[in-house]
Amino acid sequence: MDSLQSYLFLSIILFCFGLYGVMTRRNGVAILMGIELILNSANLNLVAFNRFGGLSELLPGHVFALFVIIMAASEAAVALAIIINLYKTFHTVNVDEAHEMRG
Amino acid sequence: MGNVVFIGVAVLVVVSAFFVVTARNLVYSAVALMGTLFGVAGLYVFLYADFMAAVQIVIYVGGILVLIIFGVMLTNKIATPVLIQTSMPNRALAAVVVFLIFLGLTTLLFRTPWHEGATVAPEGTVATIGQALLTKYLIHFEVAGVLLLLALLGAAYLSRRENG
Amino acid sequence: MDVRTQFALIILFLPLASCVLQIFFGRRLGPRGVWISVAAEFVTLVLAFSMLATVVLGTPMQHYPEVEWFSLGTFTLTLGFQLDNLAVAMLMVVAIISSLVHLYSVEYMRGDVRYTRYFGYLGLFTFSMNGIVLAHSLVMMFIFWELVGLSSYLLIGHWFEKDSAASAGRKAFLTNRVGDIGMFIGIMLFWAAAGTFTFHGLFEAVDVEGANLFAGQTTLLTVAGIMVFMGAVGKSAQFPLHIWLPDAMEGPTPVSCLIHAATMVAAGVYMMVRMFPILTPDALLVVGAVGAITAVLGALIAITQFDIKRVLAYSTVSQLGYMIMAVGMGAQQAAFFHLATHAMFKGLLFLCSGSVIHAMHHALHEKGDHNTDPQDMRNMGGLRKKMPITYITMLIGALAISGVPLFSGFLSKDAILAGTLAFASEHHQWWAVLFPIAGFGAAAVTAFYMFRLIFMTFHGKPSDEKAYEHMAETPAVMTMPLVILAVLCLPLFFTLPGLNPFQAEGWFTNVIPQAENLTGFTELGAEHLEHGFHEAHGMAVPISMSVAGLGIALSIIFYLLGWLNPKTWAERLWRIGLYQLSFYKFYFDEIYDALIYRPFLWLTDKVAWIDWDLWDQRFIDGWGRNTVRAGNASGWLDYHWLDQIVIDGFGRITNGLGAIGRRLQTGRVQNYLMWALAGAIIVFLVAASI
Amino acid sequence: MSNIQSLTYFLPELILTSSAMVIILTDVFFRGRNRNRLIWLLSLVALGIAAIFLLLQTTPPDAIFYGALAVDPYSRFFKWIFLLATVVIYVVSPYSRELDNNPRHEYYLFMLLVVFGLFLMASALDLIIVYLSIEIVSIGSFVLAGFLKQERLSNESSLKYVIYGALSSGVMLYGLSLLFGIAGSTNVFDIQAALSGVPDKAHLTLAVALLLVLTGFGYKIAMVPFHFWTPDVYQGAPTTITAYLSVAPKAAGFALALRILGITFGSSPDMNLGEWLPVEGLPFGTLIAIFSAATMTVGNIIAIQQSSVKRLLAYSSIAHAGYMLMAAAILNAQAVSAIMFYLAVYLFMNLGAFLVAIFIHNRYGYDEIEEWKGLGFQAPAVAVAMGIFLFSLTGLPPTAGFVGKVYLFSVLIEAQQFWWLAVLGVLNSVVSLYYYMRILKAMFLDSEPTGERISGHPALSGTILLLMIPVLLFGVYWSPLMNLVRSSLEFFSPGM
Amino acid sequence: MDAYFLTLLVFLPVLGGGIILLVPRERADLIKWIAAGFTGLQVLLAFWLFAAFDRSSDVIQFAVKAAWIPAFNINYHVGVDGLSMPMVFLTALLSFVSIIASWNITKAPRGYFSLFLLLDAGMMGVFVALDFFLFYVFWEVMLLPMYFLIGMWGGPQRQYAAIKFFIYTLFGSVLILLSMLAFYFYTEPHTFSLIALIQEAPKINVQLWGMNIKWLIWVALFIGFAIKVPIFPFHTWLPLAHVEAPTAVSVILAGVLLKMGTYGLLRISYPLLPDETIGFATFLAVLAVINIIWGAANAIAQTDLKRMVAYSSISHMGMVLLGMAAVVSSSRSGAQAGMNGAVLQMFNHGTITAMLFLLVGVIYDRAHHRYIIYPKDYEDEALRGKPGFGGLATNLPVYSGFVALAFFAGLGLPALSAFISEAMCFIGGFTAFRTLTIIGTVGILLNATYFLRAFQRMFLGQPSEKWAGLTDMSIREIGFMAPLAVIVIFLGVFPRPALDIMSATMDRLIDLVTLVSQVAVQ
Repeated sequence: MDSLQSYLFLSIILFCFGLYGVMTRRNGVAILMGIELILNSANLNLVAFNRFGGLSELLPGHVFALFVIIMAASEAAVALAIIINLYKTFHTVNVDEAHEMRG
Repeated sequence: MGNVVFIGVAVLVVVSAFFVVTARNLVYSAVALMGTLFGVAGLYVFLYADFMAAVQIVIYVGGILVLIIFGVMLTNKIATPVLIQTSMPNRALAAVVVFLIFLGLTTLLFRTPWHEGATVAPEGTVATIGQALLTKYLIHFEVAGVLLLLALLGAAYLSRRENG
Repeated sequence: MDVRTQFALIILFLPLASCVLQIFFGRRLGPRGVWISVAAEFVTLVLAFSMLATVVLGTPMQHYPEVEWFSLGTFTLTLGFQLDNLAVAMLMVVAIISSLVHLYSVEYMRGDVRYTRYFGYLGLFTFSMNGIVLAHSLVMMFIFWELVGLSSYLLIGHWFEKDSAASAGRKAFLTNRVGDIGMFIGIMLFWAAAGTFTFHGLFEAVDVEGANLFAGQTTLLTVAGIMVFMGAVGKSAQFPLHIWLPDAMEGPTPVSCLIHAATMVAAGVYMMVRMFPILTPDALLVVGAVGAITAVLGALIAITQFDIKRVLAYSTVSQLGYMIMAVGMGAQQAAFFHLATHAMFKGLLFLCSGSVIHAMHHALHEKGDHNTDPQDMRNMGGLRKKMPITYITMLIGALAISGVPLFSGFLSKDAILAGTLAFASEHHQWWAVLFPIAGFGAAAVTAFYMFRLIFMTFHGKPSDEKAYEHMAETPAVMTMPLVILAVLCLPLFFTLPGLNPFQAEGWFTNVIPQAENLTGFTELGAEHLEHGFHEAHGMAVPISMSVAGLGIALSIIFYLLGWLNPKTWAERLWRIGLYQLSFYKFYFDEIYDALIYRPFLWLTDKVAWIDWDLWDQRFIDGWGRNTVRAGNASGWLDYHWLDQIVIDGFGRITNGLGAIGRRLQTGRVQNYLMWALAGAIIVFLVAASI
Repeated sequence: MSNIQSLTYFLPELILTSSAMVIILTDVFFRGRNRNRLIWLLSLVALGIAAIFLLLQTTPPDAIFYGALAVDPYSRFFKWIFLLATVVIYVVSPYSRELDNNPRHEYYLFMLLVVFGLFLMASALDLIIVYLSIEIVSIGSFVLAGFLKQERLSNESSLKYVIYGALSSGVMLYGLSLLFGIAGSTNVFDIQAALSGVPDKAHLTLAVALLLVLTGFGYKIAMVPFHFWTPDVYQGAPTTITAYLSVAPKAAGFALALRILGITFGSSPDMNLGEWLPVEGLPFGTLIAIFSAATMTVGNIIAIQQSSVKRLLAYSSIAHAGYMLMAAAILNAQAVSAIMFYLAVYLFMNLGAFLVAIFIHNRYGYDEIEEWKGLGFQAPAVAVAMGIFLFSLTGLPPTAGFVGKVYLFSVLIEAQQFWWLAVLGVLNSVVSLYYYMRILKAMFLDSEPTGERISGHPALSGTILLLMIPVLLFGVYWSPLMNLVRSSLEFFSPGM
Repeated sequence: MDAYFLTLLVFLPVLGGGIILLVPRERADLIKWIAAGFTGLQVLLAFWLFAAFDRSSDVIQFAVKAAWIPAFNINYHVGVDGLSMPMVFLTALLSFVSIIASWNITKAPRGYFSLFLLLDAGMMGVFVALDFFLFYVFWEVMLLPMYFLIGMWGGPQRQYAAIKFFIYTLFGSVLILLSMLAFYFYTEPHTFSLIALIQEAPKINVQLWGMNIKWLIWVALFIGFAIKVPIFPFHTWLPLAHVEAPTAVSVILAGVLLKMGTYGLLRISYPLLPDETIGFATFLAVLAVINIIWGAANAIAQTDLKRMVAYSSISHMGMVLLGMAAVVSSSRSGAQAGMNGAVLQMFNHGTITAMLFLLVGVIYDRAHHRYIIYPKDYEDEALRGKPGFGGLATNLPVYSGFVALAFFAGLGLPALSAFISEAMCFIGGFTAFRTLTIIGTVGILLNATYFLRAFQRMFLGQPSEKWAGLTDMSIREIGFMAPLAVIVIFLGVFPRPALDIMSATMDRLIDLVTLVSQVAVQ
């Protein structure tokens, strides 16, 4: 079980759940959760490749994943701030209700 | 034994991820997300990435997840279940698209002869990462710092109530 | 420069100078200024006469000066004169009629609002007509051909305030253009084959003795000849383009005399005579047939007309038909002879009718009657007492046109009829007989309607006594030309030095010898033809005399003696449908209107509608209304498709796609994500499948 | 090159970051009334100093920080574009009335940090840097788009932007991780080296990874079908930011995509007269050509339907990305230089058009085309300038846009490939004329001349007129610019 | 002087336009005088050029060549030969006439006159450019002022007309652009020089979609030029644009702009792509005949005088095309007649149609309408279907005289300029395409039909009291009409000066097309 394929497969499942979540959730925060799933799936990939690819020296996969987590944190902060702003002006966090601009 | 644990963790990840994107209540989603994040941390352990596992728990579970739950709190009343799903046709369409992607990626996964090298020795990764961050990845580190700064200032600006 | 060239140049440009003078300075010169134009015409008359005199005195004119107009390397156009006997004789005809009409008009047009301009136009006409006569090439002839069309247009429309006059001018111009197009095509055909436009160039090219450029191309030559003949069909008012000439009578009567009786309409005949050497027998047959039909047709219509000028107009059509038929029969000499005599007597007839109309007009004006038509013969009657000179001269004209011996018309008509008989005797097909039948038949009818005209106008009782009292003979300026022309209707002037009134031989035939211009195309040799004519002449004289007598006799029975009532006969004929045919001119105008003019205008309207409205209306008024329209226009799908779908459609499709694109832009970010992913998959699959 | 050595090559970027710190400190400690002004001035000075250091940087192509960043004429060219765009936006921002209700000093700060991100994008050689730099620019843009906190549209705009951006970068990240997995490294040159040894069976995976990466890049340059965010975000964001977003990040996206994809999937690492290497199952050039066709067509035909100037210009900017992608379908020196040339020209003309929009917005507060009526008579100079920008965007001589388009078309024609794309480009140019002319029509044709005059702040109108100069100048004499582009066509490659 | 002559000719109006922009807009008179002065000077220069032109030579004269963008091998290369000389003269003359005819412009005169001068420069540039790139730039430069001149100073539908004109022509010109680039890249060395391309372009051998790309280039160029001419079915922009444009702009549109299409074909398609030109000649002739008939048939149905004149242009330009198609004639003199006739017809149509539009403008200025017959959907129901005028010849003799002159010139009356050129076009066409030309000659009749119908309806008949108060043409109006009338009559009687100028060049062009392709066949 402990093979590259199994990790990658798990990652794919996470990725797909993430995509599904982003596309189907109305709530901004829930969408954010979907995005976190996608980021996690990518991270899982990176770390798995790092292990099975024999890239021992400087662990680029780990480092990459680390930066992704940092980025995720930043993005989450900004996204939440924006969602809260949305709540202030639109009185909702359902993103599909913010569709004044279209066409 | 290892396999059993691995399967357990994998199931945890998959099931909780499923709940994250399907739960009707946002709070359940948040809780399920926590499960997923813990599961992924567990997988990191299997991948000999002890540092990453730690970071996962500390930053993700401790930071981002809390942030998200704050977001939930600030914008919802916990008691009332909120409709957070979009309409059925939309979900069906999304499911089709995602399923296609899933099929495609899975097919590729099993077709591709992945580059398999020697398995990394199971020694601690903390030191290596630390070293890497101060040498080869120094600039990345600095850039990440700027990114954090920007995010911090930006989030602060956006959520701040202007006086006047 | 050769003196002959100088003379020709003066003859050509003096009228133009008078035209320019009258158009631009006419108002300043005042009505007296028109005498300058008259004087100019008489100068050309003198010059023409002097040239003719040299020819008659034995020096054949064969002078072909030319200058290069422009050259593009191998394509060169020259301008020049074809100064030969034919041209000189024609110049003389034009000069006589033109100068007399100028003179006549001084009185006839007096008091007209555009008095001086009228003389300007007359000058322009004379210039153009002389140009046709002198032209050494088809192109040059075509240029002046069009210019006479212009002056004809201007003169017919002289009283353009009258709608009928304006329309008649337009009709004349456009109908002529139909023929001109044919002529132009013919010119191009000749040029394409022979590489030259000049007459003698063409003659050389066709001549059997020289290098025969048309060897083996007689069909081409036939077609080219017929095409050029189309110009004559238009200009000489031949069937089926004769419709414009009667309408052209809307112009002042002197104009009708000059242009639409004596000279311009004869230009077609002149051209056919010029072209005769290069016309193939097949082409000549077509020419002859057209001429014969026209001769009969015109004569038949003339019987029932009441407008004095219209009778003369149809008579002109008929007589021109004679001439054209003569050309077709190979009797080109006779054709030209008839042209000359016809110019005199028809000119005379028109001027006489003008005199009558002038008097009628005057009388009605005195009476204060503005409703009665001064040209309707039913309003006349018994004028011979009031207008003796007019009466006598007109009678002479009528006798001449009827082909009564001792008048010029007899000789020329006789020559033509002899030609048809000769033709019939040489060609043994059954239809060859039709030509003499047509000729003699038309001659009888001509005599009939001419005397009908004389009797209705000058004999019987005046229809309006009050007006009759005001009638008076016209002034001398007008009667003088009548007298001159009447004198010129005597055969003597054409047969000198021969004095036999039954013998056409004389200076005129010497000037225009039959044989000279023959080339190898006529199947019969020149001498053979000459001989044929002689043979036929003997037979033609008695027949033509008897048919003329028959016509006159019938006329006397109907109109002078009243033994038979014309009205009853008209009703009888009406019942069997023959009278209408004649009275309504065989419905040519109506048929053209219904079959050509209206459909064509309808078509242009549709074309314009397709071109514009279909597109525009649709654009503005939207889909609904135009779906209906498009349904109506299903016959026009082709263009509809073009403009609507391809050109406008591009815009509409773009807009439509844009609208679809806009609809995708729902404003909901998750839709965007879905589209993006789906789009990426599609693009990937497309790219991968290429 | 080691980290310490690298610093000397990193001075412009260092200036930007350190001045950001200075600004934060100023912000904290200086509370005077002129705070906005002061920070504005500081930022401009910082940009100026960065520009001076950039000017002094004349070293041959090199890679710094252990090969993470390239310092070469190519990146410098783009850095100049970013600086120029930023300076223009800085100059006019104080006069944009939209921003009046919000503290401008933070706006300047965010922009400064975004410029830093753009600089990194132009020189990134490492996948992690690629990712991080894109994220810096993105997050900065999210914040800037939502800068008008009280405005619903601004909020909506930043919300859509953040969700779209986050997902795109997530998908791109997934692609990058696959690429990393196949090649085993994050450095593009290592990847390029590794890819040549990749077994055939992995090619399809490679193609998919490429497509996923393209999602991220495509989102940055607003390539169809990853363009959906563009109109909404452009419309809702403050106009200054819209102008900025339509120019600088797009240019950075092109710079990044050309370099990264050119190195990894092109035939020669220094990108000199290369071509797209065939990846089995995915002809890369064709893929780009299809994207290009879709991008310009969609951008143009939807633009026709717009009534808002900002939205119209948003769609037009999509179409322009499509034109540039047309050349990108052929990856050779000609193509890259054509794109660079076009980006430089596009900077002037598009910024110019947006500045006129700001000019109008200041006056009327909204941006419907209807409201531009009569501008031709009320502010003739600005209107004429707008006309020139629009003609340039359409690609009519004698404007720089024409020359730019000629270069783009000439790439296809010289390569004798993708004729259908050239023809489609022609049709699109014609379509684009229609909607650009609508603006022109509103300005000049839809009203009678009036005596009334309106005027903006001299700095604003002055900048507009200044931008007109290069648009016209490069239309008749573009040799200098082309020479600059040609000399900038020098890439770092490890083989050197 | 000689060296900078053409440059002066092209950029003088630009200078004038610049000066006008500096004049305060209240000084409308000064603006007009400046514009008139500069265009007048241009006319004098054109006269001088005409005099100094060496008629016997078939080479480019007054050529100036300077490097412009050396990297792309783009040169500022101008010069005139027998093909461009008449066009240059026509442009100068009509520009001047149009400026005088625009004297009554009151709306934003500064913009109007400066745009007009820019337009003038653009047109002049097109006719003297010998570098394809330069040609293209001028070609497009001319679009912008035209758009504004129609769109701002035009009739009620001016905006629609302007945008339609613009989009149509832009579509065409972008195709020209692609062709230009193809020429550039597929010749070695890369060049835009129209002189060098005469040698180089026929050597192009690039295959695309199974054929030599030169065929596609020819088609692309053809569409580009055909839109300008305009050739059926690309003509629908023309009636609208001509009708909506102000008088002076209609004059320029019909007088000069249409000629650019045929000029382009003769200057670029013919010498550069001789084989293809020969291959497409029949196609060209077919379109020519369609143009002649279609334009005339449409003109007959028009109720608006200006539209009628506009459609007549389509018909007349068809004759130009027919003459041009005659280049393939097996008879040398036929080819000469056709080609010279075509260019002469370009010039003659320019002057005649200018007269026609100016005359339409004269009546429109007075009566504020120009219906021959009020249209069926006219706002005043009582007037629908009634003649718009009637009997004007009585009230306005001078005006009627000029109209008659122009109409008769338009219908190809001999002794007026169009006759000889039309005849040459037909004669030339006839040697190459017999049946087609015969069909085309119907156009002669149709042209006469609509002109005479219009003349009768407007000028003949009883004078209408409604229009009794109209004044005849003023001195200014006679002033701008008279030179054109003189030219029309002069060239009708004595076409030689014009033909002398062009014949050598046309000879060379015929050689280029026919001889080169013979070589290729061998």
